[in-house]
Amino acid sequence: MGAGSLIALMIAAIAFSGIALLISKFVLKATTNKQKGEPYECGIPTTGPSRIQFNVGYYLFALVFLIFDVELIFMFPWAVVVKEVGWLALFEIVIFLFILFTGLLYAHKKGALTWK
Amino acid sequence: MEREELQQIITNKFPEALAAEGGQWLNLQVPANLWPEMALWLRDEPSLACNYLFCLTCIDRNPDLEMVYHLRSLQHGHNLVVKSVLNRENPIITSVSNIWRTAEFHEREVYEMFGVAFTNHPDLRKLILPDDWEGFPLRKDYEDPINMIKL
Amino acid sequence: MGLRNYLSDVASGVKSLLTGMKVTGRLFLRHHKEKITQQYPDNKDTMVYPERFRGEVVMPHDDNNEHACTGCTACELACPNGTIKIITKFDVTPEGKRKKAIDTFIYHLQLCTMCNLCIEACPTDAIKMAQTFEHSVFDRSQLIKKLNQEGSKIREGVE
Amino acid sequence: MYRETEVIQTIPGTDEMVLNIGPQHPATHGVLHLVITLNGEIIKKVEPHLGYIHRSIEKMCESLSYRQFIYSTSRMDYLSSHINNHACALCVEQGLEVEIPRRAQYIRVIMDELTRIASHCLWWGAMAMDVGALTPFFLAFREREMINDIMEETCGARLTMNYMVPGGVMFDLHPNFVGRVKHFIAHFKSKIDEYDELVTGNIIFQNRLKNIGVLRPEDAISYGCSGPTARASGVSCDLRKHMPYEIYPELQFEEVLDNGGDSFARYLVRLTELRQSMHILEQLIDDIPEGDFQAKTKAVLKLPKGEYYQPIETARGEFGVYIVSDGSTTPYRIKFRSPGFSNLSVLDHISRGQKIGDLVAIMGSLDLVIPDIDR
Amino acid sequence: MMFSLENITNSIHEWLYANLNATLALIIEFAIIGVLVIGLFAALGLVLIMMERKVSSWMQLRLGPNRVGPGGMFQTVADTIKLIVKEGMTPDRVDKLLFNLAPFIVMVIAMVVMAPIMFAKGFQIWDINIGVLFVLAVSSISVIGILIAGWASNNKYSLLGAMRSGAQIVSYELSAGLSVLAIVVLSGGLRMSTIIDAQQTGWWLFKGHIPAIIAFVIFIIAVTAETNRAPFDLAEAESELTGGFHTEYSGMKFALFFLAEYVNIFVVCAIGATLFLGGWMPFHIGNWQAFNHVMDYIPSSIWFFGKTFLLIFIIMWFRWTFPRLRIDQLLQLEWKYLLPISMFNLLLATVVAIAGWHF
Repeated sequence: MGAGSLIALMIAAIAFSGIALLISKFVLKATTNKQKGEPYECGIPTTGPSRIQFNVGYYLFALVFLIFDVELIFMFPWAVVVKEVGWLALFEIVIFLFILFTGLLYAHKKGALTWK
Repeated sequence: MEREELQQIITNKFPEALAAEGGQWLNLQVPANLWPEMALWLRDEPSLACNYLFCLTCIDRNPDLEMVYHLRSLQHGHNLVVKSVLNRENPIITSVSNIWRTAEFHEREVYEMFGVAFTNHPDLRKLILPDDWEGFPLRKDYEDPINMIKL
Repeated sequence: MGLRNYLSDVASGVKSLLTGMKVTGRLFLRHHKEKITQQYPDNKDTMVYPERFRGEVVMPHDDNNEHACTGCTACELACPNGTIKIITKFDVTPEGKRKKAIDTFIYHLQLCTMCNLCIEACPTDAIKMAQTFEHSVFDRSQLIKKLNQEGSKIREGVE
Repeated sequence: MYRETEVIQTIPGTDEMVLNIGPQHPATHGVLHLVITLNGEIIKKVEPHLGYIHRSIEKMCESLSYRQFIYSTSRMDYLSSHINNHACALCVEQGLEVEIPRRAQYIRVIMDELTRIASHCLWWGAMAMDVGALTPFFLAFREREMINDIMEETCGARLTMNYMVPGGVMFDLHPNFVGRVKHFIAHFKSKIDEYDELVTGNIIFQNRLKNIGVLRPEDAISYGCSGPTARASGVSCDLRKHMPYEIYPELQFEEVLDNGGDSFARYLVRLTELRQSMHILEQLIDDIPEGDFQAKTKAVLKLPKGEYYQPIETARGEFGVYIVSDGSTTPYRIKFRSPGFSNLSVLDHISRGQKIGDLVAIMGSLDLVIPDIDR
Repeated sequence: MMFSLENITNSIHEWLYANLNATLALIIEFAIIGVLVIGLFAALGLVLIMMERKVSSWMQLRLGPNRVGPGGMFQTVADTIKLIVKEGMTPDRVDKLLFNLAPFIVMVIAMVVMAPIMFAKGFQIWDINIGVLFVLAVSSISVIGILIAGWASNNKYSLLGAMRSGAQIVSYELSAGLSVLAIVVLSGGLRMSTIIDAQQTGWWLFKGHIPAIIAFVIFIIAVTAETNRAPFDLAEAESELTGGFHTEYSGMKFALFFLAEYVNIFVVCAIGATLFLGGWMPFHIGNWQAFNHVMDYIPSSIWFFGKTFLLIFIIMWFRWTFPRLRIDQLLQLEWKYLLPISMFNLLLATVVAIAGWHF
């Protein structure tokens, strides 16, 4: 069975969630009031906006991840043919990982991996 | 340190401080304007070293208000009670929160419960009561017909 | 960080985690032998009520519908919350003397903190603590109880 | 004349955010309300807002007699209600100058130490739960439940016992008491090692607590910290040693001190205190003297005019009862110096620059009981 | 073989194509798949939540649910009904579109990831030739659902939880990928069936020596983190952020997140079972013909689900034992420990694979 099954699965997921939500919508009549619509913050009205500029700490990891993840993708084709290529493959991946590892060390030295 | 010795040292330096008879520990009555200077001295004088303020409160001695400071020296192990009488209408005393940091919270509590204003306090706001509370609940003349039930 | 330190860090970390997992694993295997929770409404028949447990104030009556309360209001004075209210009346004894007795012994369970001071104060041991504890009701007024039974009177010889 | 409440607002364009932790939050153990200013995960400022469970016990006590007011202190620090009651009883006795029978002193000290163990057990479970481990909570309750059962049998209640009265204790010990306490000691000794295996040695737990919320000794003194919080910073302040009451001077035990000052040191101090309390119990339980359990006191107590202060070492630190008497049957003014109030005031100081997860760990290690703080 | 899912699927397939035209047969097959997967989804949700509650209660010396049905078996059914009947609130100032979209995204990802899983011998939705890569690629999209949920909620707890989850999931993606790569190197293929066939003579965990064991440990840690399970549940972090990214979700919308979380656990454990424990392959010991023969009689689906649930149990065991990590420690664990170790481990696996040191 081919890629069509993915579409079937997606439709199934959407149908499942949609039907569940619809049932719950029909089962009861929702009432609203002002307090109900407040964002939950331990019962205290929030001060200031909730969507704000955020500390760079989280994004540094995302940046480093991006580099490593792309490199990881390069390794998949290699992994499939390791056994056929033999020792040369080991040689290649040693160089590849060495460069990656140096990158990691560099990021570590630069303090990108320390939470600020 | 013995009580008499303690009293000797303090009254030598501050003759205005009056020691009261009786009680568990040495009781001193000081004027409010002398208190900040004396508080600093009590903490820093090596022979006294009252570095631990373990209780700070106020008593409504109708008509006056009386601030009570319980001090302890963790080095020497002696205790000391300092009191200062304040005017009921306009109770003002200098904050000791820069000398003993614990006073910051205790003074905020006294401020809202008795209405004593502490000058030089870094953040004198209501701590326990709601911000719009009126009156000083721990004063003897406080009346609240709704929330207070007389048995 | 030397490589040796690095590896010993990893090893000691993994070891501490495995020790923790050993404990929970042991608990998991032992779960059928030891239970720390009770199946509350199910075990009502087998539950042990310590005789000193303070659940609510009751006034024991004997078979002749007699109690030991003289209406001295010691308990009413001892109560910190105003839980007890005693309404007294004057009975006329056969000899023609007027004698003080209780008309109604009102007990506000909703105010009671089970501090036991009223029991301590009672000179005639007329009231005691019962071991009940399920006091929830839908209407608060149901918690105001009358402790002396209808038509009851004071036991002979209790002064 | 007085400064109005400032409303803290986020400054637009900066990445600071004001977050309310509590009053309905799993980590605040009740109704503590903290307004924290955050930069990302880093805490810039913590501001406690109190009063959600303030019942004005001090004002209430002004209209209660010297026998009656004791029960209300059980409701303050409900985890060490025995010790609170004990302090009140001692303070009244100090004014009345009555001699407490030796048996009553033994019973009181045994009860105090049992309460301390129960309180620390609950703290241990709650602390582990704060940092994310849920199983320890139930293990801690297994032991705490045994103590509660013992208490229930002897005192008649599980939490708010009101067992201490001026002059002694309310009832004599239950006949089963000694046997059950001995059984508990034997049981707990084997279980306390399980605590270490499951939580103390765990590398995640240690990393969560070490070097977090470091409280230096001079700050601990200045902020008026007491109990295990201060002792973890190396401040010797155990009132059982320094201002001994009852039969503590005759007992062999050590004041637990640690120099770390961080959350892990506070954790270790409490855990070691558990063992010390067991040690005290072992010394006492075998030879409780015979005699009265209550001294004879008048029906209506009147304290002579004057002021009485009685400090006592609860599970959380120094609890003080300050009674001002005008010679009548009710106190003129009562002040309760609660350990939690001072310990809470240090929270802002030690949690600045830490992360949200650390704040929760610090609060856990300070062992705050909110009714104790609000009173 | 007495009972084989492969035969059933094959006969249905043949019958459909013999009796109907190709397009219709395909559509009907898709419909069957859809219904089956939805059924599996619902069943997994019910079973896993029940399992979680029982495991946790037994580790905590409690009884666990025991009121609804025999031994409390239908407790989760009752919970589901409760969640359906509850109101799915949408707070006032949320981004309505994204807020309602997020559960769908998470659900779609959780379901699509099921495609390459081999539930039994020859019983698979799509034996995609890059099976493992597909799972890694698709499962990492679920972080978008969490980020959307956190951002749209207009709630500070949610936002913090979403941010944490973003940093966390992307990080652990790497070591999960590298530990999977070690097995790919040993097996020589990305296709699920290739990897399982390579374990005909023994599971990689046993015959792959040290690199496979290290890879297994790192894989379990990484997927625990990727599925936001304790001790890595920083995105929810009950004692810190109350509910994290799903603070504002209630009723059925919350139930969808909850369900997706448990299905994700199942999926990653299924992948773990496939890679390290031989998927549906029975347990064989060398030349013990009789023993191996008995093992062959156990249906392959039981082998698969047994192994998967073993791994799920281990992950639950983690949850009820360990305290939660802090965000910086979490990232430190990944970048300073797991990633270098798994890089090194990949080299080790390569050496083992090329030298043919595995059995």
